[in-house]
Amino acid sequence: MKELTYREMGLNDQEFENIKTIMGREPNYLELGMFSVMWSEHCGYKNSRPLLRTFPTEGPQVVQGPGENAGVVDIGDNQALVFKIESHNHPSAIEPYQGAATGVGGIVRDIFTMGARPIASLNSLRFGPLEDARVRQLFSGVVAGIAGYGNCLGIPTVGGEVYFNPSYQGNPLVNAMCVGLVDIDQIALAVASDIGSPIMIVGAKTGRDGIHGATFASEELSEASAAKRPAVQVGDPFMEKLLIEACLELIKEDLVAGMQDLGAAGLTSSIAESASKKGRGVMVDVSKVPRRETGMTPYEVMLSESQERMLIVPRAGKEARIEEIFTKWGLDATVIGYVTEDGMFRLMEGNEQVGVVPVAALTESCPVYYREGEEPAYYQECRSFNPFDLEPADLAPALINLLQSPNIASKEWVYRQYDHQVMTNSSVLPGDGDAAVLRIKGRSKGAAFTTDCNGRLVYLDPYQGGMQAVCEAARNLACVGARPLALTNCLNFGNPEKPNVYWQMQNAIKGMAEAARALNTPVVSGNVSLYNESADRAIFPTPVVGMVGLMPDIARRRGMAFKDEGDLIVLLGELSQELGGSEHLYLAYGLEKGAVPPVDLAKEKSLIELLLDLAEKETLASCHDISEGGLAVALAESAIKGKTGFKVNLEQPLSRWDGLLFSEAPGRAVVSVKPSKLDELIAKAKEQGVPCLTLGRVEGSKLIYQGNGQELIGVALDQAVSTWGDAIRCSMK
Amino acid sequence: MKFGVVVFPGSNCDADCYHVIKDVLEQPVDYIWHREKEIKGYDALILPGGFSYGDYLRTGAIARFSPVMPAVMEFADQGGLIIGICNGFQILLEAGLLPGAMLRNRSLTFICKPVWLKVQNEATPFTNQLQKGEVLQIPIAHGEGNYFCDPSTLQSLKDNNQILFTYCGPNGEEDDIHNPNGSMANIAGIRNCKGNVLGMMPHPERCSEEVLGGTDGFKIFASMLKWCQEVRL
Amino acid sequence: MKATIYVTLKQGVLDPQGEAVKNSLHVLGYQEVNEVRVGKYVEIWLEGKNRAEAQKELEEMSDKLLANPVIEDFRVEITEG
Amino acid sequence: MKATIYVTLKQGVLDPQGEAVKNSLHVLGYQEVNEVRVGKYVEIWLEGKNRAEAQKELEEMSDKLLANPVIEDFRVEITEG
Ligand SMILES: Nc1ncnc2c1ncn2[C@@H]1O[C@H](COP(=O)(O)OP(=O)(O)O)[C@@H](O)[C@H]1O
Ligand SMILES: [Mg+2]
Repeated sequence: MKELTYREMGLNDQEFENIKTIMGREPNYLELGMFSVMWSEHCGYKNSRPLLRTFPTEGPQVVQGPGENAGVVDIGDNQALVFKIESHNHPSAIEPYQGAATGVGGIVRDIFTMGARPIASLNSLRFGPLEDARVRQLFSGVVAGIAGYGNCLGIPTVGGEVYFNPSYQGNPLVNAMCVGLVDIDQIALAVASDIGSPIMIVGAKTGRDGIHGATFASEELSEASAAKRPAVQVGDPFMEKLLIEACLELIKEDLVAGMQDLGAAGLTSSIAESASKKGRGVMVDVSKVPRRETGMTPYEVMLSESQERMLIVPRAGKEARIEEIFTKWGLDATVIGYVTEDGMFRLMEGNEQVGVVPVAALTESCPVYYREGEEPAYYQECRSFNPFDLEPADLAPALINLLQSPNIASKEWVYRQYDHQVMTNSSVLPGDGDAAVLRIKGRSKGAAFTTDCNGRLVYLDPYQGGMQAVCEAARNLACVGARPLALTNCLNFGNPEKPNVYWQMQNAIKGMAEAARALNTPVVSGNVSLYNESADRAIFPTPVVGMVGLMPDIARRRGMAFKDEGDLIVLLGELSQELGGSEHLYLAYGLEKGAVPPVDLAKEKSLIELLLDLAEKETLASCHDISEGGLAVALAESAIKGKTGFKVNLEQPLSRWDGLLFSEAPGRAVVSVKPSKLDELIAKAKEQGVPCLTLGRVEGSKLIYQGNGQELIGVALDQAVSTWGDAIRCSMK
Repeated sequence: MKFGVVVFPGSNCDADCYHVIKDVLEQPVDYIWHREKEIKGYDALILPGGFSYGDYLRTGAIARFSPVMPAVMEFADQGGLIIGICNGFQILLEAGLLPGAMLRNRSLTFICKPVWLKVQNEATPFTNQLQKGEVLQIPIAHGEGNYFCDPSTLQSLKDNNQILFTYCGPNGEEDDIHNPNGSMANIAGIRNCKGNVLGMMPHPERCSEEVLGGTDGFKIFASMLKWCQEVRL
Repeated sequence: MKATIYVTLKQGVLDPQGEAVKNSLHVLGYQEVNEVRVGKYVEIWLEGKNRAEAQKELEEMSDKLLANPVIEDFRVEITEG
Repeated sequence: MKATIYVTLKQGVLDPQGEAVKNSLHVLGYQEVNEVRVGKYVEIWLEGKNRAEAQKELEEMSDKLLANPVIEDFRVEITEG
């Protein structure tokens, strides 16, 4: 492998100078490599840290906030949910199947590293338009990779989202989230504290996979990146499954002082992170690290990103028992070094010292950049655009187009490939509700999970879009009947060194932070993926929010499907005309413009409280929030799911109806109730100050939309079902 | 009635089966680690779903050589009940305890969805709580459930009423549209000649509780219990 | 010594993967393709043993593990040593 | 005309399947096995074309569809006709 210069490793001149100052000398090649990966954005967060600090991270429910492998929230009975979302965008762009598969593997390790049993996976995906053959290849490869890995592990993939937009053409997004369940007194942390205690590596042998992956993940994709590309990591889900079972056994028997997964930057990062927590040092003999390939240099061993490896720091005297357990699972653990007092990261090859770096230099000394954002020209221009200057489109065709838009159409083609029922906890299945719901065995409570982000809205107005992402996630949880607890996030942006991109980050994060505060859903974990750009353009800024919620009684979970003929259909929240940033504008006019309908945090909050209140009283037959496609699509989806028609009538003075039908204004939900429960609903809504408007009833086998008593749209249920149901499957044939 | 759930490296429905037996059927149950060489004191074994040994090479191909398998075969010889679910079915095929083999789903993709099953034979330890012709809804979750065997084997399966479940539509239509994976003769589950070993691709343990949306699967475990308590004694 | 084992689906066993590959090749414009069958290609490096012994053992391995006689045929070929 | 395409994992790319097969061969008592790699063996029957053309086309097919150039190598061999 030819030697790289510090620039090729992704360090700039100033950073190289800092390193020399810290070291008091020129670093050798190995040391330089270690700095370069630890100081990459992916590990060091040098561009994002100042912004991340503005997130609210505390609350009575928070057991562990950012800083560990994953966040932890209390769900009572000495139980907690452990969760995090992480990106694998660049690897997936190069090799969709393996890139996505190893993405799942990585986030799952972050969860069981904390001592938690992984109980659910979700994923948030973004691709270019499906008309493009290469995109279809990426899409099917990524989905197959997530399925191949997650299904083999036996962790149900219960939810997620998929969007298609030209901005992701050259740079798809693959974000994987995992949720684990743990007894609070069993939580494990990644620390190496006791001086002299051995450091073990266990799992897969180390090969030359993904060397400099972390650096690679911190650069723009280009033709060059293909050439520069490190050997692609191939996942071994079977090995990971053995690791999960073995590691959870160690935790159960309280045999480990510290446990850390090997993720980005491999041994270098995981050892440095474990040692830094207590200001310790380490002595590591690279020649002890089990290899898959011959002739590997210390540099390659320390930077390898081979998958399915864990670092274990045993409790004193427990080594033997640990060996036993690993042997039972057919794994061998190898001692590669020990913890020292002096805070130095010492690397030996046999008895020759090949490198020595202060641990803190790799972690704390990572530079932090306070950049200046600059409002992009497009912002005001898009805001000032008024959709009502456009001729209204024909309504019926517009609805059909929305139903068959891959951004709205059924995602069944995707989730049928995921085992979403293994572990026998899934009680609201993919597609049946606004969030996934799992029962907690042996308890009456349930947990709900969702991921959300509408990149187009964030692009048009990062501040509003950021708030929206958090609000939609919380709303989705409330719709199924769960109280939002806390969130994780994956900040997918372009090149932060570009002032316009940095401005997007600043404002999106500002919006997310404000919403998270208002809704009392602190940020407990997350991940940052920058430099998501390809030759021609940056992606839509896409800060994906993953949120978890809790419902006291799972019997009160709610789906989105209309139930019985005669049930009344009610809109909670206001009628809105605003079409800014809507899918309708995009489909009917090819426009991604307009002022994003503003979020009113107070109103979001009262809607959520109302939905929870109604869940407790079991007032509703169905509940579905209004998002892409607006009121019209929300109604259609509830009908399609319920295999029934409906008739609704909207009243207004205006002459055009596209706004009312297709506005994606936030803070709203479509619900259905037994007529006998209408009064109760209205009373509750009044209490919470949420507008509540009866639109019509569930009936027949036609979707009928009236305006001032005149039929605006009439679609046969069967047509709606096939249009919405087959869109993605057919384009993937 | 005492159940044993055999655990291979890579099994991932072992805990689900254990849960159904212990908490829903409320019968005693143990895990049996694949290194065990002896199986004593059990009335029934469950070979659970999952990806034993990663399902590398062929599903069930490597598990079939686990140290525990000779004991499993002996258990079968002595007439003990064995139900192999999904990967468990694939292992039974590889081990030759059941005839035939699994090919990849004709869609070439993993499929996770509820399917309808038609009960073809009610006079067995696994179906005595069901009616012949009854239609059950039970989820599948597999990439290789496309059952194959040669014509003479298929004939003998039919002649000996060894086919217990076939894929069908909501009203029992046994047609190709309702065949999710391309299985020969819509086969979803078969038993051995002796009748004490069942292999099925669908997952009864995934629909044995209301909270999971259905309880049809429970009837199969209930049948095993019934058979053990009454018929057999 | 190195050996190669070719595992192929028996005649009469339908090959969903081969079918799919054929269809996509047609879509890609390779109309001249009449049939495609996808099998496994297993490379094994082993020690000691003379050719004859090795051949015998490899046949065993294939028969027991590498191929499933119900649906697959195999062929063993000692390529080196 | 019949052609065979051998698809194998690139040097240095992890082969979990090969590992698993090796381990199970060891369990079965074949200790002499040092390494196992599992690849694909694709048989294609096609019409017309002279050998040279066919060779070229088959290489294309392999590069586009049969092999994944990022992690796999392939070799085309025209066996008959
Ligand atoms: N956008 C974010 N919001 C909140 N916390 C974050 C964010 N990005 C990273 N973090 C936190 O920073 C820490 C380091 O992240 P990361 O390097 O991804 O961990 P790992 O090494 O386990 O992958 C983790 O605790 C993570 O939760
Ligand atoms: Mg980690």
